[in-house]
Amino acid sequence: MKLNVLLFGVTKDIIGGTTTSVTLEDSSVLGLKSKLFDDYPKLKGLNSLLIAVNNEYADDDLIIKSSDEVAIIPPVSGG
Amino acid sequence: MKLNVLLFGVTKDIIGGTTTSVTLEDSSVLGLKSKLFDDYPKLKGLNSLLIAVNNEYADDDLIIKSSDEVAIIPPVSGG
Amino acid sequence: MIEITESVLDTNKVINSVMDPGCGGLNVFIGNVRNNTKGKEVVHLEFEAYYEMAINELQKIAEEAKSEFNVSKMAIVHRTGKVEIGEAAVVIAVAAPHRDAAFKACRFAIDTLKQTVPIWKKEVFEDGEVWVSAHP
Amino acid sequence: MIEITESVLDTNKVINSVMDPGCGGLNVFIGNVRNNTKGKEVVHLEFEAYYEMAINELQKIAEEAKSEFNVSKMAIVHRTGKVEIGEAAVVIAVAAPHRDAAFKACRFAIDTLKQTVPIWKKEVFEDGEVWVSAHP
Repeated sequence: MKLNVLLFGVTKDIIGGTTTSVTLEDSSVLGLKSKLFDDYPKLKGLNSLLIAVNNEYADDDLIIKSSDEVAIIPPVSGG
Repeated sequence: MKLNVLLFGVTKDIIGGTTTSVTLEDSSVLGLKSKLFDDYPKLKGLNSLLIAVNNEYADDDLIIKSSDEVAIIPPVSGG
Repeated sequence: MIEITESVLDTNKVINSVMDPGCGGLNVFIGNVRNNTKGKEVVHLEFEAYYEMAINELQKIAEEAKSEFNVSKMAIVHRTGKVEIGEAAVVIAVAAPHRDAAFKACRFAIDTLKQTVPIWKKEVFEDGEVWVSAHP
Repeated sequence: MIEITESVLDTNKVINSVMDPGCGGLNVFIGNVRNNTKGKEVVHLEFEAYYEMAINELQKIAEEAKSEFNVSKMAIVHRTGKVEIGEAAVVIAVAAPHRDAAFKACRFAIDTLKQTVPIWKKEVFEDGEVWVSAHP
């Protein structure tokens, strides 16, 4: 499955751009994270890395559909 | 000693007016309180009754001078 | 800014008085006049202060807050006279480098104010009036 | 009032949005941009939000605050884009019948916001910039 993923904060600098295209064999959230860590090892240096699916934080075992809005959420720092 | 005492809140209603004149034999703060409770028994029904001397809360054993500014402080309820 | 006034309180002015470029956290408490007390409808409130002593006690609160907590600036203004429903009776603003101190100092200030500052509140109802907290 | 905006925050408007004649206690938190972080001079900040999700998460905070504490109204506004020293990045206002709930709900809101809401802060220094909290 080919997925377009939204990027924010420091992940824009690490991956480049405001979105990135990822081709997944394992289309679970965990599969997406593993692929991202493989492709961009610098992501492993972050304090945390969460995935949001359709504007909600997603558990590792959630299966992503190609129609979902998917975003990488690096450590938040609002306020 | 004759003393002029400032009145606030509910003590204005109990004693009447915004000041009252008190003649003291025992010029300690405790002496003043005793005299007030004798003259105006309704004061005993208040949650508390403190005396301020020169804009500071005064202990019972403080001796009042005739030049001091003395006030009766019923339970405060600001805020 | 420590003030007791008969005028309507200007919250913005109080907040601006503690603004400080070194402070990341501001906490503000506004004590408003409620339309009821224990379910009984309130028409308005009247506040009376022993002015000089109340100013003294407010200054003590601000000084103690600054020495107890890591706060930079504190402002306390209290209204006297007739105060209508929904109007502010008291505004406290605290600026601190970090938010924890701002919250704690603001809470300390309003709690202490209610215990020590010689200001008295009279609740006026349709059928009478009562000095708050005077009697058990 | 739940809002994320690039405009300068209007504290008064946020406070007024929670005003309620049944509420005696209002607590307000203002998070301002400090001129330094760990002693290093900050030029300005830049905030970025994942807008739709951030609004969702802010709404969750307001709903949870209302169900956890006895509060009537809560407003949260957060700024995005470039924010100068001394300007507010976030304003939270809470109205409650009694002050204890107002203080607790406001503290809960800012603490939770900092943990869950997808907003990112970049500190800009004279010699570089850094996404706050990204790295250990």
